Amino acid sequence: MFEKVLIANRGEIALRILRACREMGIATVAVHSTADTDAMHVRLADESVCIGPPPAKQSYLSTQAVLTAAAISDADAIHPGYGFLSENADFAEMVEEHGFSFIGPSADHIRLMGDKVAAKKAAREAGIPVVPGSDGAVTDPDEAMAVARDIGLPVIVKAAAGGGGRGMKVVRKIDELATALKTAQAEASAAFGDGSVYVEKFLGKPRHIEIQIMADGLGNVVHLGERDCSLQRRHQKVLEEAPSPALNGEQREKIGRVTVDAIKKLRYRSAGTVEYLYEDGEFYFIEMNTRLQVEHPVTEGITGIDLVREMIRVAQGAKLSVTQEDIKLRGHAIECRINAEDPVTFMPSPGKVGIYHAPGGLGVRVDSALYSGYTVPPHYDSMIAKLIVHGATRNECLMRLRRTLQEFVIDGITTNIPLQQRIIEEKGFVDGDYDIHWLEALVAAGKGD
Amino acid sequence: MFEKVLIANRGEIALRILRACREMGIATVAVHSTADTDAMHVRLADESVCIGPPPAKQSYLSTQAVLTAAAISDADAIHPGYGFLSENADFAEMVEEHGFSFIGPSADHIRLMGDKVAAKKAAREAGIPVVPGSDGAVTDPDEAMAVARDIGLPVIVKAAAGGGGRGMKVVRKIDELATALKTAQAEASAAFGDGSVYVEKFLGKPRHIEIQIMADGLGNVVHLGERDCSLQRRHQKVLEEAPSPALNGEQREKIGRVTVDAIKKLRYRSAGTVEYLYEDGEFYFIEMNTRLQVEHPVTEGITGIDLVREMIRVAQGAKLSVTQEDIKLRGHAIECRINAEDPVTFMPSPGKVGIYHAPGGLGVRVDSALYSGYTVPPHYDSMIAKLIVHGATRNECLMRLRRTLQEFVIDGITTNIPLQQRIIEEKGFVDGDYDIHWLEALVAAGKGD
Amino acid sequence: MAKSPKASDINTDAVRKLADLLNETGLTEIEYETDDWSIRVAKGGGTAVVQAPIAVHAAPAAGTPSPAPEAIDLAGAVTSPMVGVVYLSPDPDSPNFVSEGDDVKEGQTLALVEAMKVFNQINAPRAGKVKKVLVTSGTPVEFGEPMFVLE
Amino acid sequence: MAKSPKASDINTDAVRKLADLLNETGLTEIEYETDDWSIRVAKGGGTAVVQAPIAVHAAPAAGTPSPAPEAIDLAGAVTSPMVGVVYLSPDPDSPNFVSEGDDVKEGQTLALVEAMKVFNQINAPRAGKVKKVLVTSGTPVEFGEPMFVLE
Repeated sequence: MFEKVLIANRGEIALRILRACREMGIATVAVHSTADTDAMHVRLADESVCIGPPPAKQSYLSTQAVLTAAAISDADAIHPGYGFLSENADFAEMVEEHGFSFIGPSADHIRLMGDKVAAKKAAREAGIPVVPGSDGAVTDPDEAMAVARDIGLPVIVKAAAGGGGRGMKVVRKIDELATALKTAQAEASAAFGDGSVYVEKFLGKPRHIEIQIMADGLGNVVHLGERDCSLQRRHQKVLEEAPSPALNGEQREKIGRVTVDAIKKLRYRSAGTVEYLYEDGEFYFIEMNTRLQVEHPVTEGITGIDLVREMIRVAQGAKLSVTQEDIKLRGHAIECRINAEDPVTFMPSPGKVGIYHAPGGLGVRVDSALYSGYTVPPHYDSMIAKLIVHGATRNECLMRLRRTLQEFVIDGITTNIPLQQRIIEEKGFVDGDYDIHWLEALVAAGKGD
Repeated sequence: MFEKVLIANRGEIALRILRACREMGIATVAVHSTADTDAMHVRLADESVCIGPPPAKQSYLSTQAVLTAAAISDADAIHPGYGFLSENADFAEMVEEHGFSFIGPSADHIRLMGDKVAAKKAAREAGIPVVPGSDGAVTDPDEAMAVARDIGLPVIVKAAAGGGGRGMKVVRKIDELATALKTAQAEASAAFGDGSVYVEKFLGKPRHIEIQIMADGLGNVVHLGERDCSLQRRHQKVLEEAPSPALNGEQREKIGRVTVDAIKKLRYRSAGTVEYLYEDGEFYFIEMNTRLQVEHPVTEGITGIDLVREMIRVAQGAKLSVTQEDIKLRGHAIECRINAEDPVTFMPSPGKVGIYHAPGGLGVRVDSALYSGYTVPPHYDSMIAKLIVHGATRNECLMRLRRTLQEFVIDGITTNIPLQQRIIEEKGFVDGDYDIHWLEALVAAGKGD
Repeated sequence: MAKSPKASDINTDAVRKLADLLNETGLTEIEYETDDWSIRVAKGGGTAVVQAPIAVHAAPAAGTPSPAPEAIDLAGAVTSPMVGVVYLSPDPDSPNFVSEGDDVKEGQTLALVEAMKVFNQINAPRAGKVKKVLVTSGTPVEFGEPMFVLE
Repeated sequence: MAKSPKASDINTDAVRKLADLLNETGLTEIEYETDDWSIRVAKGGGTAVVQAPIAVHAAPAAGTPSPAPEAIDLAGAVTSPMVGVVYLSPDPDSPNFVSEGDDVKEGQTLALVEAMKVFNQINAPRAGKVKKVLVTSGTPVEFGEPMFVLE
């Protein structure tokens, strides 16, 4: 049993992990930059260590500082949260080498899933449906042409090492392919220092649906249903819900089973998420996130299972506390990410919070490290709170979301609450009829573009 | 369908009802005294009406003021909450006479259950187990003597119209009975203007276990499991949990079925609670509360059913939204009542709240009308918040309760949070081994009595 | 040359009067300046904490008309002793009990407030001139709502 | 011409009177001005909201010793550039790099901070006398933690 866990993160997720530890009787060590001396996770932790100046690179991203903090505080294990060092395979390896437990998957699994080409290959071999495309990196235009003819247009050219839209080109006409390939290679090389690109089928109106899995590395793997995270802006999720309005029980059961079988083959341990694009009844593997997700509370809402607790348990070598049969989905849950940003221009709005008052009552969960009088530092992510509501039905959930967004008070800074309120009044959202482009279109329309 | 509901209450329960209405798309009218002009329920309501000065008798207890407010605001229905007018049969009758719907049971059922002797008789006839005792009021010492001999000592003499411990006498020796009868009659007469008393079996170490029922008046009745409310001080509940640590599934099923059958016979409508004393495997009827209870969120926690929503639905003439088969108890829930009072001396502590910060995260619900800078008026009940936590097991729930009580910040006034923290660390409570005298003994021991 | 302040120079009544006004009007600050002197009173510094945390609209009183734009001194106004509907005349065909500018005697009926079919007389608490009638016949009034200003 | 203030110039009675008024009226601020003078008194403005809402203990830094009871001016102290373990001598058998009272040259080694088995030299940023050594050899230091005061 771990007696002390170091939390290598900040903000709401540091608090989330701290709460799970406290509820398991485990002492906590908060690490923080000088910008976060007054942060909630620091104030509430049993111990805290200042590990560097405000820039994340010199504090929350410094493997040396985090490991030294673990050593001097005599921690047993490190939970990386999401972002920062959470998907850094070298870090996970160093944690174990220094005699601490890493509360997450093995370094090998992180490394495998961090390489898009290798990840896709591993997923396909494990039985996960993938987007048809080139078998690995493509350099030669003729090879790309052959692939495109095989799978049919439109296709997309993507950087193997990439993310965030850089090194991505959609090709709708065959004679544009050679140029697109060249451009993507150049962009990928500039952005990631690696010019490898691949070609695959382009999906026009897909949804983003992801399967939450939990594995103990002892052969037990369960899935906890899906989350629909199609509402994105610039590849950032804004609102997530479970179950997806697009799936029926049979589809859910099938993709869950396929995913679980694959994860078993991969001998994965800890929480993980397999992200899919979903179009016309078919799932296509995007990537696997080898960490806790921001939107994990949505799954906790419909399953009643504490995912962070399970992560800590299996990192200690324990078996999963639940079997697939134990997991019963109940009702509907939606998470709204509350960001310190303008709801129209999306300009970040750090600064001092006046009154902070979270909504309460039945079916409401708020994960936030804000408090009245807290100053949101400008150095980090703009997400300042997550509002998660649960209801017996999707409609009840939507009505509750409307009610709680009205009640939420965050004075002094600008937040995207008005955007969230706008989203939930839109017919497309109310009807569950949206894809990954829906929100971008709504935002563009709102600006009069 | 109701379009507008007037909420004839204040504080957290007014807010609770307001939230349910808002989630059903129903407009709300808050009524308030001049002491509550800045209250949360007033600020959040669609409309508000000031109905009188601070004393409850001239505002929240004034049937005339409340009904006039309903008339001028054109409300369709009135929800009385708990306390104040909620168990006033005449009020319920007047509400209906004036053409509004009363969100609660019929005036006849309120009247029946408000008379202890009549209630016990009705309960027994409907098949509910009662404490053996006199068949109605006793005036003659010889009759009392015969009853005591029949059921065995110790017995208790109680006022028929009473409550709150007045007009109550425990008799352990037969020759003390005549004096006790006389004293109880005198006390009852002085306190309630009615000297009727009755004699019944005295239970030494009972638990207080109550069954939540919900009925639509159309023949459908369900029970939603029990709540263990044994932790009381001066007949005020302090902490409630569900399920009770004392019951097994078979006992739960049995008392639930007995209660449901009785409620069906009584043709009751709306939410109701049948309170029992439980000792040595047997249940004994105490009384039936014909209203929403303070501790209803505990039941909502383990069933996922919104009781206020159901109350509103059935008041509109709708059928229950669930059958007994739909109701599955899940996990464990505990409610702590947070009072503005000294945790040792129990002196009330109204006044201005500085920072108010409610705990967040998984499995946590807070029902409170507090906000940073709010002034708790001295005229009303000292309960200012309810903290309700849910966990997969009782142990997880206890750990979460410990964590959330630590996180709860209510600056500026004194609260009983330290008492709640003390309770949950006590072996007797952790083991679930307590009766209705346990808390009084703990408090007495804490004072060095 | 500048003089030092003396305690006796301070007009406590003026400060108290402004403080009362502050409370009555719900303001957080009043600055009052003449040629010769200036007084500023404030309350609830930081202001944030004294406001209720309301993300949505403030709730309007049911049926109550918006406050008049003109500033009226409501201290000492005749207020409604109950929630109800106010009537300014004994019946629709009769003239009003009083009109603005009328002189009234102590105890003279100013209006009726109906609650639950019972009509309650509102009488003048003292003699004076009716400076302002603040309510409209047949509309709802809340408890404590100002109805008449007497001079 | 402006004079410097003298304590006797201050009319404490006037201030007290305004302070009493502040309490009596529940205001948080009074500003009183005449031709000759002006006094402003205020109380507890908004300070509540700047406190972090902490119901439990403030977290102590891991392994950091409690602050010394004596007041030391830490402005300009030599601080640790990283989290780690501080050593005041090159090895346990050697004398300390420096002791209190020593004169040091710019760039002279004061201590080592070990992080991840790497020993980092902490050098004097400027010449001066070592007024105070704030850390104990072999104990943890946080980023930014003061270690030496140079005079």
